[in-house]
Amino acid sequence: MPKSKFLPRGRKDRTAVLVDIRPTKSAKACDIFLQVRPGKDFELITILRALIKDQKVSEEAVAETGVSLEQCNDLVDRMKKAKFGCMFFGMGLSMTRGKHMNSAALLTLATEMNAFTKFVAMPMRGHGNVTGADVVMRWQTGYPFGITFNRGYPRYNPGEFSTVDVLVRGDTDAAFIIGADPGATMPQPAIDHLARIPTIVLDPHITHTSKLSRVHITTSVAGISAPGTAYRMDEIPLPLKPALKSPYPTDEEVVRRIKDAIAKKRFWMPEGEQMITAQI
Amino acid sequence: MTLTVVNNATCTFCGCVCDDIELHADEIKIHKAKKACVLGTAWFLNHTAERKYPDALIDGKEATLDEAIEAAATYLHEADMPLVYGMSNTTCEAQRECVALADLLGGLLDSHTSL
Amino acid sequence: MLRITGGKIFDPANGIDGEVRELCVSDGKFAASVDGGRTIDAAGMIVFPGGVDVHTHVAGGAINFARAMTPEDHRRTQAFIRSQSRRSGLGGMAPTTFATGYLYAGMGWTTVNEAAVPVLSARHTHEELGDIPIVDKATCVLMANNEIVLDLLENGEYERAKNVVAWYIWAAKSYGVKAVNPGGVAAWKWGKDAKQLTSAIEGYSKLTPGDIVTQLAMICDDLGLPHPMHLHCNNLGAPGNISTTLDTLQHLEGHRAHIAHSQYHAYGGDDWDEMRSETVQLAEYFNTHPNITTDAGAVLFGDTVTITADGPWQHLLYKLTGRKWGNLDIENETGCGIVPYTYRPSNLVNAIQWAVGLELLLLIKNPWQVFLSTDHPNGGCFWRYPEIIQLLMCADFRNECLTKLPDKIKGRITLPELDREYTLYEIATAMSAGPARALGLHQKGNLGVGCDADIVIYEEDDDVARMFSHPRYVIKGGEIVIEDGDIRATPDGQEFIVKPSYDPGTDEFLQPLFEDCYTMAFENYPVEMERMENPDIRDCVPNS
Amino acid sequence: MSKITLRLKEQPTVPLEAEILSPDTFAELSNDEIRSKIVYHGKRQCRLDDFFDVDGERSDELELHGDLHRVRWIGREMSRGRITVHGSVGMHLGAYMKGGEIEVHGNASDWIGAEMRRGLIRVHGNGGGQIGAGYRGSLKGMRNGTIIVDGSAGLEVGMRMRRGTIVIGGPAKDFTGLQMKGGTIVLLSGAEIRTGAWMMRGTIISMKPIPMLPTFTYACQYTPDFLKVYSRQLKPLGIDLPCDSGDGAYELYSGDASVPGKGEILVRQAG
Repeated sequence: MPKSKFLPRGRKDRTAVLVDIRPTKSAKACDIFLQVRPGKDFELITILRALIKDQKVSEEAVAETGVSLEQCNDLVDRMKKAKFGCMFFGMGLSMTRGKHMNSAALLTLATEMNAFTKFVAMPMRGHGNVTGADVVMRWQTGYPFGITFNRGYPRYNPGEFSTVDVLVRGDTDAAFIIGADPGATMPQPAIDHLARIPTIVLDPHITHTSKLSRVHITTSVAGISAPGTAYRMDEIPLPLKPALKSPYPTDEEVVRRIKDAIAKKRFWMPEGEQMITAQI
Repeated sequence: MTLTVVNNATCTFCGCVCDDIELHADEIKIHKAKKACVLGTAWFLNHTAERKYPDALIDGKEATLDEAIEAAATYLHEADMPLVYGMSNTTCEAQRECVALADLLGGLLDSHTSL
Repeated sequence: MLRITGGKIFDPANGIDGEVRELCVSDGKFAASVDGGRTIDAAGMIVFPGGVDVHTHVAGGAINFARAMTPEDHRRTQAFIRSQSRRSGLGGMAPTTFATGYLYAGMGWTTVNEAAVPVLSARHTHEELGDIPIVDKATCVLMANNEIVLDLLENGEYERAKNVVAWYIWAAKSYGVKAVNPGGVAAWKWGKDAKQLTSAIEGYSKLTPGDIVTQLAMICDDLGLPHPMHLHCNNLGAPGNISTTLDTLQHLEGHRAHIAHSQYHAYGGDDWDEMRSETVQLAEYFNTHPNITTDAGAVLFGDTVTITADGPWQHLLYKLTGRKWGNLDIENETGCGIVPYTYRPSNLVNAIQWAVGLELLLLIKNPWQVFLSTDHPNGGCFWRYPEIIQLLMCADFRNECLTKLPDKIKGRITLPELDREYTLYEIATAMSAGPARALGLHQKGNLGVGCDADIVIYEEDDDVARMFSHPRYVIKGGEIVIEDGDIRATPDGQEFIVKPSYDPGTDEFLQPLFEDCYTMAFENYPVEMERMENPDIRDCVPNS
Repeated sequence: MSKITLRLKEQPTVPLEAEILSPDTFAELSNDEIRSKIVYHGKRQCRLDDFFDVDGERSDELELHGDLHRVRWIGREMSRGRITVHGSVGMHLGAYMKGGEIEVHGNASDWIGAEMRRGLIRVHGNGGGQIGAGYRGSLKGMRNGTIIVDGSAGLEVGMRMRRGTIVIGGPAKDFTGLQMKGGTIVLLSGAEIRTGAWMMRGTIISMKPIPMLPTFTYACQYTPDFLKVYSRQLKPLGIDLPCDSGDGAYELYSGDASVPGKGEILVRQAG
């Protein structure tokens, strides 16, 4: 870890705490390791939220999480004494039972810690530029994901418009897949629906999804043979510097050409108001 | 053979997006990715500039890019509720086009985040 | 090509006050005459130069975070419906980029200045600005809490600091320099604030907020930036902050400056219970110092979301409201807090804020010095500017609004004593000609030959708010973009940037410092020129 | 006033957004006008009679027949009258409802009565998640009214609800009463985990033992008097809420300490 103006001894000036369901390599790199029982993250974070506010929580109830009240109190004490705390969390939290509420719990804890000291929280995003997708969708539509334009303007409802749910329920009749391989990662009923409807895939490889698709187009690889921008998980944009020249077109070019081809066809929406004030 | 060197290249394998990688490459592949982690090195070294796959496939058969673009446009235009999904392993420039595509289609738009 | 005939022209830049004249447009600019093309019969109509917003927050990490925080607002707001050629969008407290362009143009504003850009997210900000259609854009880059700059100022290395600031402006492809709560955001990294102009900042041995104010103002003047230092004073929003504000203005030591959202900086009293307006003092300072300008940062009652680089203030506001709170840290450059908020007339503090904004607009005599703004979205959304115009032009309406305020406000505000009503000429100055001049954009806010043909045409109407909300025509760069309330065209706007000169050794000086404390490669930090969409490099005229 | 009967004749292939299926829309319309109302099949704007046979006109009583599991927003924002559905319905049944009654002889999906203000919704089959909840980002869920689901329910029942009553006959999933701010949730068959998480105020009454979050504290065992009021209110709806101390008592838990909140969870003891 870097030495810095305010933490001249680098790693030695920092305290790292790892919370996981099993000791991993990272545990050795940390000062403190807390082993939480699988499925008890939400409970543990909720206990911490209570403890920072000096609320009482029974020792036995806390112990059910796999972490003792004493350990929790010690952690709270360290957090409050820290000059600047940072929480990172990954898919072990956000993709297990409780999902977005587990993430919300940690973000709330970080928010509430600011009553005592400076604290921030950041999701460790996987999958390259998924942060960029969030950022771009937010500025163009106001929402980060789970969007529909079927009424001519953006509407948002995760669970209703999020892809797994849409596919499992069979709510879509054509799919355009780019920079992802749902055919390898999604539940079987979702994959089955992708195979039923016309699916179009843009990917540098022939993927599982390509194999069940009606149309596959090979494109160059972002950051290796395609230039552009990617967002780091803290939403800082960075330029991509391809080292190779691809024989294939970029995603950007292909999507634009498909868009242009569609724009030449009849527009789907009848003439109507340019602006409405009562949305559905 | 001399390799071209790209300094401060950006790795998009994971969300950390390190931008201090030194790439040594020839025409076909990257031979070295200095400062990259194990995952990043594998990411850079596993891709090549070879023509490994056909330009496009329609119903599993080789097709030209133009044919594939027209087929894609037709399927998407005809659908009552098309879906645009993914956008993780691609550039912001492509993402902007994807949002524009979903907006033009009047369809669904979603990323990996919702998983 | 376009001719506009028969309209009453209000063109303060050329001293034209309601004369009926003809305007000719050729190649996007005003011309002495024109052959052919469309003629707009503007008889009975009022012709203004297109509006210029000197201080707004419409693009970048902070507003984009605010968008994510307020889906409930997106659902209840204006929705712009997709057409074959036009993108969809949502309005509201934090509009989407496309809607931002439609809403500004829809009320006749054609140039906006995004007032707070951290260098680190400049690339992001420019990408968003590229997706704001119709209007032209400028940006101010955040400098007053940049640790490299602060270290140089602490060590008395003025020349080097000047070069570094110039380097940063060009790296960010920005147009001007913004100073937010000088030293206070840096101190917030420690959970502290900087409220005294003459006390050393947390983490520094002698550097004070006052030093930063003086030297950054001087740097902007010495670099010859078209827009002077854009200053958000310390101690924003706090009762009794008038002393901080006046102290700050004195630290300018005669340099030019634009003081952002003065409304938030003109309070007396020692605490929230005692809070009162101190606009008379502040306005007097402006009235005797013609080299400084300001925008009102007026507050309008209703819902909004507040975003500012002023982290300490935002955390206080979160604690006061108990609603949502978002906070961003932009490494060693700056930070940002985001809190949804509702201004209520029944709330004494909000009522005083509402009055203070209007008082400043009415008490500062010269409309070339004080401009329309709500510090969007902080005091209210920009698309509510016509409500402010109505409040300025109609004393009766103002008095009617005053009756809805709590009784306790008596003696705390000056507004009931003010009977000034803005004329159309003064409105045209405060919404267009004035801010254009303050920004150093001489081709804007000006209907003279050779200037950009950005025009707004209103049908004369006694209902001032209606008239200003629904222009009959809006013309941007000679193209009709709004007609009869419909969006006719959505051309791309330009982005104004500057390239102040700096010592070529600055790169070499910065690189090791940068690599010490930043998390990205030095080479990848500056925004590449080829990423800019429609850039226009404006001249700097350095002091020799 | 006779009723208006709608029979699904064409099964939608993608969701059908039909917020016009509301007494408020149809009350003054002729049969022809009703038939020509716009519904959204995915992104396509279609006539109502592309999908439904319509009998009757000018009534605030609607009877719907068919498998409507893809039909969304039935009874959206309705303020009067009655909708009876013979079949299952899709999402957002009675969302933003202001009055009147909806009865479904079949299953319903997510967001039943979301952000509703008044009225009664009764689902005889199973419900989905987010019943009576607040939409994403909203500070408040249902403001008042009653929702009864005879069968099971999904996640986040009553999320951020402010007032009103929700009764779930079958088992409910996780996060029942999440961030509740008031009102009452009655669970006749208990719930899975994290019931009452982050609740500020309000009451959750469970007839079966439920796992309790560590941030809830056991207070006492008793039979609160206010149950009599609820019991009287629910009796006409066919729901039996034991409220005499002779019937066995309830264990009272308070929380959620993480907020810290003043919510109550009452768990009936096998008597």
